[in-house]
Amino acid sequence: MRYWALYRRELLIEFRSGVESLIPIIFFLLVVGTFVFTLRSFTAGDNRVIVSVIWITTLFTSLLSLDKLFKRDHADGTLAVAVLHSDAITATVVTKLVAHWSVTGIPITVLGPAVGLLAGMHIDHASMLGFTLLIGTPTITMLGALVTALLVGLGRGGELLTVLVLPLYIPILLFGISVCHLHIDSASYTSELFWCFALLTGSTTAIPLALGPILKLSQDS
Amino acid sequence: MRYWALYRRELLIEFRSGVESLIPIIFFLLVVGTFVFTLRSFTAGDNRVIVSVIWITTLFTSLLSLDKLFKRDHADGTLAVAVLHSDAITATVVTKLVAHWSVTGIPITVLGPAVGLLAGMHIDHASMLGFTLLIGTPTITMLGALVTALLVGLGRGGELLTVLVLPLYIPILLFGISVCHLHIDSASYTSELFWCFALLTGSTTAIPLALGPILKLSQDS
Amino acid sequence: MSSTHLTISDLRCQPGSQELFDGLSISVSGGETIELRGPNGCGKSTLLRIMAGLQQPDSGDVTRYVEPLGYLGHKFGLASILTVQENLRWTSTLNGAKFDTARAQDLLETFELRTATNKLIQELSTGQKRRCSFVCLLIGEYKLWLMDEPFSSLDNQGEELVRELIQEHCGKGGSAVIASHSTSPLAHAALVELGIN
Amino acid sequence: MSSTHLTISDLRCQPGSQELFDGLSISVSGGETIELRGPNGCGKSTLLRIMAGLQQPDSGDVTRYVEPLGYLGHKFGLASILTVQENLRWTSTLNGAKFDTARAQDLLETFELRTATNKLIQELSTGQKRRCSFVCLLIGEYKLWLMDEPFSSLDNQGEELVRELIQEHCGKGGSAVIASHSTSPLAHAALVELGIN
Amino acid sequence: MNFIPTWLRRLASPQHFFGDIKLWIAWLYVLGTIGFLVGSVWGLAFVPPERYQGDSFRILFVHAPIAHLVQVIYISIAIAGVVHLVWKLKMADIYMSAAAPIGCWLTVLALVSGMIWGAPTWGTAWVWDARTVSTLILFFLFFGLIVLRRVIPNPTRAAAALSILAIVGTINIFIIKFSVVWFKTLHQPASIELFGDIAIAPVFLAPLFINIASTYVLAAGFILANMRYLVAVRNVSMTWNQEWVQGRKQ
Ligand code: HEM
Ligand SMILES: Nc1ncnc2c1ncn2[C@@H]1O[C@H](COP(=O)(O)OP(=O)(O)OP(=O)(O)O)[C@@H](O)[C@H]1O
Ligand SMILES: Nc1ncnc2c1ncn2[C@@H]1O[C@H](COP(=O)(O)OP(=O)(O)OP(=O)(O)O)[C@@H](O)[C@H]1O
Ligand SMILES: [Mg+2]
Ligand SMILES: [Mg+2]
Repeated sequence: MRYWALYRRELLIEFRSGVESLIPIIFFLLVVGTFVFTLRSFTAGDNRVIVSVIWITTLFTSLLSLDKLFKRDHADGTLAVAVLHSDAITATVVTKLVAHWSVTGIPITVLGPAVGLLAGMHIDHASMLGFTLLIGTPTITMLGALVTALLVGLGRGGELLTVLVLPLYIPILLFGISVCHLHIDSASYTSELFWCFALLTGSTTAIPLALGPILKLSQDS
Repeated sequence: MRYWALYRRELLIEFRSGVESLIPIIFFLLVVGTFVFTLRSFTAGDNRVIVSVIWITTLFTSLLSLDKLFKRDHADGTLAVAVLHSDAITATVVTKLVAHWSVTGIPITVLGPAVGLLAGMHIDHASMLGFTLLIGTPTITMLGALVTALLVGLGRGGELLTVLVLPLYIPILLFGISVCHLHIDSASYTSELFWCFALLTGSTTAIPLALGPILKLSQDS
Repeated sequence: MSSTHLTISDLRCQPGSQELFDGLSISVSGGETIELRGPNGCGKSTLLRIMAGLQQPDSGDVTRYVEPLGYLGHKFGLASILTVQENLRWTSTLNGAKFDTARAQDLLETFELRTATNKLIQELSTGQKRRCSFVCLLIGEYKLWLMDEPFSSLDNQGEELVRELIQEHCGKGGSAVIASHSTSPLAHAALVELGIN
Repeated sequence: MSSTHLTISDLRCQPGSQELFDGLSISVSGGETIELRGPNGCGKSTLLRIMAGLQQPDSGDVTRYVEPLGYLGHKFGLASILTVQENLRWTSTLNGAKFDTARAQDLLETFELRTATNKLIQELSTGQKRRCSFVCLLIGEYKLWLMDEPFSSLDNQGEELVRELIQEHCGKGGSAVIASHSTSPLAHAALVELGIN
Repeated sequence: MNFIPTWLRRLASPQHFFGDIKLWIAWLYVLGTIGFLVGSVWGLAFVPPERYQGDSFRILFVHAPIAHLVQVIYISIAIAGVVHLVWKLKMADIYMSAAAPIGCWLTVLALVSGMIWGAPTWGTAWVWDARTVSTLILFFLFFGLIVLRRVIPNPTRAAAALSILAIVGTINIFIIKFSVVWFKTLHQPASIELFGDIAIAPVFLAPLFINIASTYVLAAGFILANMRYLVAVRNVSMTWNQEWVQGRKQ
């Protein structure tokens, strides 16, 4: 019940002003578009490039929207209130993460393969791309949220966030892309997929619990 | 005198905590690195891809740091004070833009060709890349600042900024990249270079004057 | 039955080069009102944040016997793009309580915010935001209130109202620690004078 | 020689559904102190922002005869990662004046900020920030002061000081428009009562 | 914690640390410098040229020890992070802050030496493989630690943030290193392993080991000196270091 109510609040904030909720999606399409357009003469027909581009863009889309994950709440003081309710803080954090994933991760998981198909990918390869994005995007959200929480209230922009978090994103990026590439090359990708799952499990179990204490600490000027 | 004093203030804010001034540079390297790394198997030896990647990353670096161009000043109320000094507002804005360009544009203009050389570009082609970045980065700063000013105080992140400004960036991106590509292909690039200059001249003359009134308007809740 | 709500013992805090507290001990019990007084920069807000657990002291123990605390700082703790009603609802969710619409309406009436129920917080005036944060505090049913300059930007009628509420709250076994520059101290309040060392 | 500093004529303003002013006319001349009073949400801050030109009314004319204006809002107008001194220096740069170190030191002394001269703004307490914003106002040598609740978060000694400064400023031909909830009105001030229509 | 010897426990107190450690630093500097000189002169002048690479391989004696050391430094920072989170030990925090910049500079050195070596042997200064990329990532992680320390004004908060970033980063480095198995690399795999064959001719081995040992010693010296400085600066209000800090500022 409490989880549901908190989740509704996050979505309410997200959707308060209509079109805005589309921004991450438009951003995603725009960036993928720019890439595919600028690289078009080199990539003709190579689906592996499309996969790489979509994965990288997913990272950046997530990064840009993560930047504001706790920022607004910190600015208006609601984060401090949430932190003081120590029995509800995990619920608050989890709902925030799920909400963030719902408005960026899910659309990208759907749009990524769609763009791939449009660019001429085989339906099999596109579904695999969608599948890796489905396991990859929660991991991306978790890692990003962790670093964002460390930076709450410092008044820094997305640049610092990127510099700190991109190194942490490298493994999931590598494994995600490898799975797709190996699949396209009809090679075995079990161990890479295993690592994707390992990263997913690790991050989704540990990080939500760690975020509460970290956010409390971050209140300290 | 006043210009110099205002410029010093901006740099002071920029450099207050030492290493921070390196963040855009590290960001640039990190993103170029991620791209080249993920796309490495397709781009081997093709300098034209490196050029495209460096240009696109330049856009992003600029975008992310533009996001905070007026944000901090708005949050602490100094922007309102600046806006009320209507005879000094143009000076304030110009120094802000120049300072922004000094800490992002100049380093990128130097680093871009350096990265190109490392990746195996010919020195001639790398210098041309540097030259186009030199004319391109001020244009990027100007256009970005214009949109940032329109968004002041809306509490939006870099995402909305990107969505609005990326379409405006397309011309300079295209011309900049074309000049380099044509140069690499030993073809004539005069008309593209002309357009780069035209964009530079247009944006640097019109936008600084427009920014003052726009910022004043943006104060309205 | 005045139980202890919070104790601080032997607190030392030195942000920057200048020492704020050294060996400060305070205990807050149910029914007590404590008013922190002192010149600008003497450490009132810092002490309140330490009490709430939003800031760590350099040494000393803070023990909270009631949880959660109601903390009212310089920021209002209201989501600015949600309406007044939605913010109230959120507070009761955090407390795991069911949202009592009738009580909320009553409280909004008391604070003359009835017409603002469905306005966004960002459309309210400063004083109205502060009023709304009091309504949240009351809805949250916290035992211990920590308030940083609660009267600022309230009009006289609002200030009077808040004074009465604090008195009532402490009369019913609650407690409050209040930092204030107001010229007239709160009724029944124990004054704690902080000074610059 | 009391010149006119600002006139407002026939102002109408309706943010949202509720009308704040309708046909309000005010004129501020040199030497005048105007105190805006009224309950929370009656439009004091809005009026001050309109006077400053930070907000556009729905209709009506605002004419400013002196420029720039000194405006003190809820935000302090101080760059939080610069020091007190650097902020003061910036204010005088904006005014095209040379930075007068001795005068700045004097003013900081008056406001008991001498020890904070080289502290970052973000390390100051709320009251100290407000004090610093007054120093900026004085360094700026503005003719017309627009102040939104200038006494909030100041201690009693600070409030007294500011009252004297306002009186002195208006005595020397300056003018001030002040929104305040303070129980004791300013000396020589013309009270303008705003109400909720 | 009775199992900790007294002399070590003494070091946990800032004042004693400040006093006692001075002599250590001097010794580490002397030992490290002598060792490094011996190892390098031996490696550069007295070892025969390598069969395939000729003389260019001699940079091995700088490159390999440093590339190895930086990883050890990073892991030690992460361990200090765990220690700090669990036991709230102030010294662990100081260690993290002191070691990060040293690690960062040494990583730059490892990268540059590798690139200098790569130019003649690989024909290019840079390749993208797991080994080089993980070193590059290591650089970014060190840089991240330094920046994080700088942007967070509050020391308690900064220390916790540093610990967390360091710990998460280690997992990363491990993953990237293990992925060596799957990605084709130009860079050679580890040729010295603790329990396994040694694929380096013994003539190269002696100077290499001397250099590895002395880089450890030197780095320990740098880090301790940095720690000593931080201990002094963080306790400015104390009496025992006033003079020293004042002297440093001039
Ligand atoms: C920028 C490029 C390079 C980077 C980032 C790099 C990085 C590394 C790293 C991380 C190690 C592992 C140290 C350890 O764990 O013990 C290492 C060792 C080593 N590198 Fe490089 N390296 C680079 C270029 C080169 C080149 C061009 C060569 C020679 C062709 C080379 C030869 C070696 C050797 C012989 C070792 C010792 C192997 C061992 O004993 O484990 N490296 N390097
Ligand atoms: N964007 C908006 N939409 C709807 N109503 C608004 C908007 N902005 C302001 N208002 C309303 O205008 C009124 C005046 O606000 P203002 O901040 O000027 O009041 P005030 O007199 O300064 O009050 P206080 O004493 O609380 O500071 C408030 O009732 C507020 O709800
Ligand atoms: N990070 C910091 N570095 C240095 N000094 C600090 C820091 N944070 C706070 N201070 C100092 O601590 C003191 C106490 O600040 P605090 O906000 O608690 O004061 P206060 O009693 O609430 O004052 P006010 O009445 O103005 O609100 C101030 O003198 C301030 O300068
Ligand atoms: Mg305070
Ligand atoms: Mg107001």
